[in-house]
Amino acid sequence: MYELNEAALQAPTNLGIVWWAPILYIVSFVVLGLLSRTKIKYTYFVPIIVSFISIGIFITVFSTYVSHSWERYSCDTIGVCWNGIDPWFVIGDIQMHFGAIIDGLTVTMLGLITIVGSLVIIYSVSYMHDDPRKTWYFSCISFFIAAMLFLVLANNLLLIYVAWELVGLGSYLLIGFWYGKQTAVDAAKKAFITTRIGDVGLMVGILILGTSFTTSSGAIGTFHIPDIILAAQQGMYSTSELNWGCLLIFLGAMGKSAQFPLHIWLPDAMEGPTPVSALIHAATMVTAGIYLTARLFPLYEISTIALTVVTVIGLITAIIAASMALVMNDLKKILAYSTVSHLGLMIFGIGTGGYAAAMLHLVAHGFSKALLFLSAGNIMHSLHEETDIRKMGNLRHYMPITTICFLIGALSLSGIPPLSGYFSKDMLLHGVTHGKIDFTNIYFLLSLGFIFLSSLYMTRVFILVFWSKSTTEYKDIHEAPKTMNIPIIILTFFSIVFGIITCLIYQDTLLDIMHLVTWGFLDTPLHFEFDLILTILSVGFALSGIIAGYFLYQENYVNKSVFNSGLFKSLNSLISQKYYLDDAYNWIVSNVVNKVTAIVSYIDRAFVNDIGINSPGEAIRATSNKLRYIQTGKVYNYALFIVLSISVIVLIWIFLETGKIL
Amino acid sequence: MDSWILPLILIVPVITLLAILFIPKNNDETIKNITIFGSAISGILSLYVFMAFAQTRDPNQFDFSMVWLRNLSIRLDFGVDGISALMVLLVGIVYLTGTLISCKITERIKEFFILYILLIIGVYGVFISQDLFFFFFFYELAVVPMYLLIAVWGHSSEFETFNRTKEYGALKLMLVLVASSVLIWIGILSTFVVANQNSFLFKDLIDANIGNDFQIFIFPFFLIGFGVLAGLWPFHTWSPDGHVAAPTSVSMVHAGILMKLGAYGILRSIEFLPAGAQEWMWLLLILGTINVVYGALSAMAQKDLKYVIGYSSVSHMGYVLMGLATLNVIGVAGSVLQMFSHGIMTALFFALVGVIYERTHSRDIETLDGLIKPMGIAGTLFVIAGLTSLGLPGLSGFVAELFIFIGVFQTNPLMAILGVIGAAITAVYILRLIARIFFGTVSEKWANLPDISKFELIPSVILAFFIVFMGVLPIYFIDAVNESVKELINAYLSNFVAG
Amino acid sequence: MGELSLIHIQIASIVLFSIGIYGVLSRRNAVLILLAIELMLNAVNLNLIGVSAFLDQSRFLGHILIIFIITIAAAEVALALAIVLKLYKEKRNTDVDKLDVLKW
Amino acid sequence: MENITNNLTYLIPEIIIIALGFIIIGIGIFTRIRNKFILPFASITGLIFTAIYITFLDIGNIHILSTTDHNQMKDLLIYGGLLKLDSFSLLFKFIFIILGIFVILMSIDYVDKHVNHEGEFYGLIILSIAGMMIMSAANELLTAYIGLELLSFSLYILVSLGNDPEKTNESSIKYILLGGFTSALVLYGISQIYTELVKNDIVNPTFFSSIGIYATQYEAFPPLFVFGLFLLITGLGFKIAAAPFHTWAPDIYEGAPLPIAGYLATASKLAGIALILRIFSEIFEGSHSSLVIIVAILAILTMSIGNITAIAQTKYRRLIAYSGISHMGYILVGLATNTVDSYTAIILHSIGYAFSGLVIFGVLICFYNQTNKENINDLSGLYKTNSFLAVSITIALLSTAGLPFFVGFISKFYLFLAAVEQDLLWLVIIALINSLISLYYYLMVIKEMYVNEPDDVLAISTNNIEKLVLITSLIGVIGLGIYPDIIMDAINSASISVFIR
Repeated sequence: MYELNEAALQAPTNLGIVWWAPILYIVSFVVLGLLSRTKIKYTYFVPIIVSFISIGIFITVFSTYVSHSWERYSCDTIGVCWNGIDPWFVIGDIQMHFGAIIDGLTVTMLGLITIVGSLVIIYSVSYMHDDPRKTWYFSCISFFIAAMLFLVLANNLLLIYVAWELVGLGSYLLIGFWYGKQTAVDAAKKAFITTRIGDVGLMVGILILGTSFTTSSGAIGTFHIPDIILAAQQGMYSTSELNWGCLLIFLGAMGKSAQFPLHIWLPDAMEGPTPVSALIHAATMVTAGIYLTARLFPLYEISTIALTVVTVIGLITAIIAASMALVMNDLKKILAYSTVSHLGLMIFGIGTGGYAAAMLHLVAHGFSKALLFLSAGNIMHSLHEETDIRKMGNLRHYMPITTICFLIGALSLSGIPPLSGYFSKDMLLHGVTHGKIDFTNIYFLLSLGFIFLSSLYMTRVFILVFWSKSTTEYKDIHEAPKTMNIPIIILTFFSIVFGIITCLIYQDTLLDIMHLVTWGFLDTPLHFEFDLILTILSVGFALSGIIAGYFLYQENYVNKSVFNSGLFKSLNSLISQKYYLDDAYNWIVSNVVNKVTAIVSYIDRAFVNDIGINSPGEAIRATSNKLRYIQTGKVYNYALFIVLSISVIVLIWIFLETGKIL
Repeated sequence: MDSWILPLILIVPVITLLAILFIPKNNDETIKNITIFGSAISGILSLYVFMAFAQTRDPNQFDFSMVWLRNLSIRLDFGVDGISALMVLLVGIVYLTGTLISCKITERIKEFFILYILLIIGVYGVFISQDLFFFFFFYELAVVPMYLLIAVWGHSSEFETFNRTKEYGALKLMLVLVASSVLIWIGILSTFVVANQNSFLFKDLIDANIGNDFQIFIFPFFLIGFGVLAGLWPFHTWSPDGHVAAPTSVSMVHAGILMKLGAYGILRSIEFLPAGAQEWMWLLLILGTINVVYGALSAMAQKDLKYVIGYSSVSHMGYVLMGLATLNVIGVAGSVLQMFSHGIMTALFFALVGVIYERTHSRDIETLDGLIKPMGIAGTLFVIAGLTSLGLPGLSGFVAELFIFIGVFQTNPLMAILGVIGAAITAVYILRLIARIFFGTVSEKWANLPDISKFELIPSVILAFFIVFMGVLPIYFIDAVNESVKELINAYLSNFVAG
Repeated sequence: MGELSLIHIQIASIVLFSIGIYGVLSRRNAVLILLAIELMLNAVNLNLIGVSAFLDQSRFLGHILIIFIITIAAAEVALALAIVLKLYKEKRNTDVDKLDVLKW
Repeated sequence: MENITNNLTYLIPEIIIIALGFIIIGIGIFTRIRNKFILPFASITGLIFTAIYITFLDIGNIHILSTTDHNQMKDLLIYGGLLKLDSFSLLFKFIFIILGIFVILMSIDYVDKHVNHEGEFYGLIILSIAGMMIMSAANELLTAYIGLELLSFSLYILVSLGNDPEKTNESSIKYILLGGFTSALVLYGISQIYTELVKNDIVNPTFFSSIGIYATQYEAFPPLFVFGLFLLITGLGFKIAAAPFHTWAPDIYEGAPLPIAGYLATASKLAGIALILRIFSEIFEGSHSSLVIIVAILAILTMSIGNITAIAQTKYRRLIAYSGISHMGYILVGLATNTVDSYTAIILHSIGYAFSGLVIFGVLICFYNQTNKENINDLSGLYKTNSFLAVSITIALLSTAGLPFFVGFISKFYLFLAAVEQDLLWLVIIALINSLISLYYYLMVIKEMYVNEPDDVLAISTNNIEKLVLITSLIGVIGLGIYPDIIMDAINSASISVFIR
């Protein structure tokens, strides 16, 4: 019988402070929510203050964590933070406490969320300045961040599910923030429903993992992540249980992290305010899936099938999304697709065993992509919500700061040293080459192709927006206000230095932190190893992508007619139709779902109700109309009736007594 | 030592009813005020009962007993355990809120309130009586006023595709429910005879250790008989039509409480027919699952706002039935919680639908749009209710459904998965609905509707409060329920340990 | 051709009774129906007298019954005839076939 | 002589009533009274006095509550056992008198409007009460027959007192012809039974008790005896309008004066039930399963025909007639059960049925007096025109449909429980389905009154007497429904005294 895992060290009590981050955000959500129908201005100071505090909290936790030996701390009950509180609820014998795991993974995510969160909040202050409902906006943002923090802190699959749903709600509210716009409403609906489909998998997976075995204490199972992992390593699960559990949970991750084929909601989600896209759909929420997969990596490690699926899905997503980013003309949509493809890369990285690298890339990408989105926000803000890059160009003269920041972000994502993207990507490739997986070469080649593509579309965007001749001339165009630029600059700084700091200066500190998600058994390098060939290859591909982009889009060496002919044409149309995925989904909705529901409701009416319930009544009424004519009104008929019935009764009697009639 | 709290719970509405009876027709205000006052007292009493129980968890603290009919040794025997205490609380809440909502009624308000309170007396009685006869007595009593309430104060629904008169809805509801109670008659009569304890008390029937064969024979009667009132497929069609035809507050009581009577009845009959339950629960599980999926799919196809809610409550009652069918602590506790949660939630739904209908005089989803702009508060509350019904964590629905999923998953994983899928479908149609009628561009004919009024706001807020409260601090409710459920299930299991 | 015994009387009464019933069923005239009913009553009397004469010599209870029956029958006929008369006054005939307003 | 005189003291109630009847008739014939209240109130005072006499003076130290348990059961045979004085008979006498009082009260206005022989009307009602009292006390076939005829004759005349000449004539002719026919059948049956009992020289061959003795002695009945038995059953079934002997009821109800229809539906049926209980408690002595089955079959026929045919009716009198028929079916279920419990249930049920019948007819009389309308859809919007009437009849209908808070529920429950205890579950199921069907047409009536609009809005008024009657009987319906225990002593002792003897 399985023993509950008591190995978790008692955390230093001041780690409990970590709970205050989400709680304060909740407070801010409630306060602003209550104020949201009032006319009070400057309500946004509440979330700003909260966000600063939360950054402080992060720093404390971080330092505490680093200063101690880098064990995994698990404050299994919120009691570590607040002494003596009831469990949140009780399932049979399982007590559901607010429990937190404080380990490298958590700390990393904490950092990303708090920093990007606060920057986005500051940015939003002026971005949403004219919106009458900005109080509600900030309330939603706070709610989202709180939920996200809960998600990364939770030590319990059910808590994770709870936070998971709440995060989804936050994204729903924020995407549909401008509820007047039908597109926004539809996008919000699509996002919620698509992720919800993934959540079915998540829920079932949690059920499988949680209830497949009973603990010694007689509880029906456990949802406590360390216990589950321990159980898996002790072989408490049958292979099929483990495979199904991992696969279904990964389905949830696919939904949230927009993996193929559930990625369709993310590009539409760009209908929301741009800062929201930066926060939710680039840095934090979409990374929840990666986080969850990394968190449960030991399980995936055991179930190889699941791991393979993860790898393949990730790679497919990366390539397909990159190709779509290449042909889109909507600035935000391009960024969205590039996000999707990078998420795919991270999943792929985890699949190849390089979760540390994946986490590193997650952070690096988080910073850079947030940066890109906010710059896009600047552009849209000054171009009056214009997002079509074909109508842009030559912006470098008008908004220099944005240009520089955007450039750096783009380069970092293309993986040009010494920007942070380079390091993480290199580590990923390293993981691919050295990981214990099959088809290494194919994977490697495809990932090189991915690098080429990503640098190519980044170049395209940059050239079309900032460099090439502008087709339209702009009126009253101006650089964004400081409150918007400062966050961007900070993000730029991060995306420059992050890689260097983590991988060169403090690598033996920080990479270990990144790495400790694995409960100590290691199969990929602890340190960033400079591998010349690898570097040459990756950087070479990246540069070639940039150069190709330059000649294609700036110098127009190849005239566009090439793309409208033969193979290119069909390929082009295929890609620009998003591989007909949306059409497929729409077709399913209109021709399958709606049909089915119509049929069901028809059956409900025609058979269950009319035949099942009404017809007996009809029958009785009909009988009654026949039966009333017994009453002829003729007295001798009545007499006859009496006589006949007497004789019938006598016959019955005879039958009963003798068993035969006469 | 008899406690008079529970009789009081019945007496207060009776007094209210008599008071209304002797007030002349024309002065509506007095009638309204008296009813509100009485319902407030009842609400407070119910709250007291629940909280007192949650404090002590002593199932006998409210016992009350008196002889009613010597010949059949029928006793008027009251008492609550955790389950019924929660249900009493539910009744209290819905009673109060429904009364407030129905202050909008203008015609024949006196008669309306008389019948309405009669209904309430019935449901209170069912939840507090410990005697099979009175259980059934009040059960039938709760059905009696429905016909007039719907047929007189209801609304017929005319659409281009179909139109269904309120008389039809009322008649079907009444006849189907009484038909189902025929099965219960049979069950009760033969159980009493076979048990041969010369008593209708639940505890005597439990002690009787009725023979297995008979249990297996008779349990389906209880199962279907009560199940019909719980909207069991395929006998559910009375419920959407009834909901739609009924006036707002009656829909609230009907979907919020009346359908729970059925599930509660099944729960009680498990107690004294354990073997039968064990034999037949597979059926309930399957039918419950069908309820969930089928109800959700039908809801997705509806064009009438109220029909959507009606079918959604069919689907949600499916969860309750699934939970009951698990016969393990988690599942049953889940279904009890779901009864409460769904009661509150659907009451809120119907209250708000009533509000919308008041304003727009249309329940056609196609014509309504962008309503959240003119009716911000109502819209927000509606969204809260919607999120509850799709099982969002932090709102009352989640914990209940989670329990049910876990419970069912232990007995039959496939059904659990179907249930989860059903929840996803719920999400689809609820979000479609919200997006359709509340968001998007508002057409100018709705552009300046008045927002929710005082008499509508207060009850809606009360309901929403309970939704959020249960969602955020479920432990308070779970603790109250868990022990009673544990007792029930252990008693159930002991039957098989013994023999 | 033996002497009269109870069985003969009973047979006679049954026959009479059947004739009476036939009369009730077949006649359309109220008065004739009444006569048929009288016939049935007399069948009863015949049966009773026979039985009490042959089997009940100790008490002759049958005779007592007959006296009562005759009285009651007389009263009944009187009553019935009165009603028939009332009918005749208004309808000018006593055909029960015409009496079928009340039906269904 | 000695014997006769001191037996007379036990007959004081009957004597008073018969005398009262003649006095009223006399007054009606020989005086010209303009005031419509004098005669009814005179008769009511007499009746009330008798009721009090029956209730409170214990006659030969027997009173209504004398037999609360099986052991100390008292009864008293008078006139050599022709009449039997026990709690059963006393209870029923009391009920008959009460019903008579109510009917008289209800019919005051009607008589004033439509009937021109007041004296006969009230007097004959009173005489019929005497007849019913004899029926309930009878212990011997001939006595029972005489009581029956006394009742029937009064009713023949009463039926013929209606206002619509055509319908009245037809109904009275039908009634008397069929009545005479069946009474002839009954007599033939009696003669056959007498024959059989005499053959097996049983003393007192026409006593109920001797039938019981015979039934216990002989397992297999000879055909003629069975024939006689069935003829007897036919007569009783005719009295209580049980199918297939029910055909007269709807027509007569429609043709007769409305109060008399009510009287037929309540009082005379109860009298029939009383007699049936007395006789069947004897016939069912010994084990004669096939007899039980036949009664069960009659029960099924009665319930089903009554209920199903009622759905198609358009005239409320016929509707009520059919619903009454179906109720006799329920009572036959209890009869087939044949236990003390079932007898108790039968008595309770018939009392409840009588009360709700009074309410229904009271309301219909008020309605008819002021509108002269006979169709169900003429009741439309009655709630608007007179809510009190609508509410009362609704309660009565729901009670007859067997819904709680009203006596119908508990009595039906009791009846069916008793039946199930005797393994008659199948019969009970049919009965339940029937009561479901009945609910349908009651709801149709209710719908007419509440949902539909009145076609002409003339307010219908109710005078105090009608209010009094309705409210009293409503109190009966609801009170017995909420706390039936109050009359259970009386009913128990009655059922014990008739069943255990």
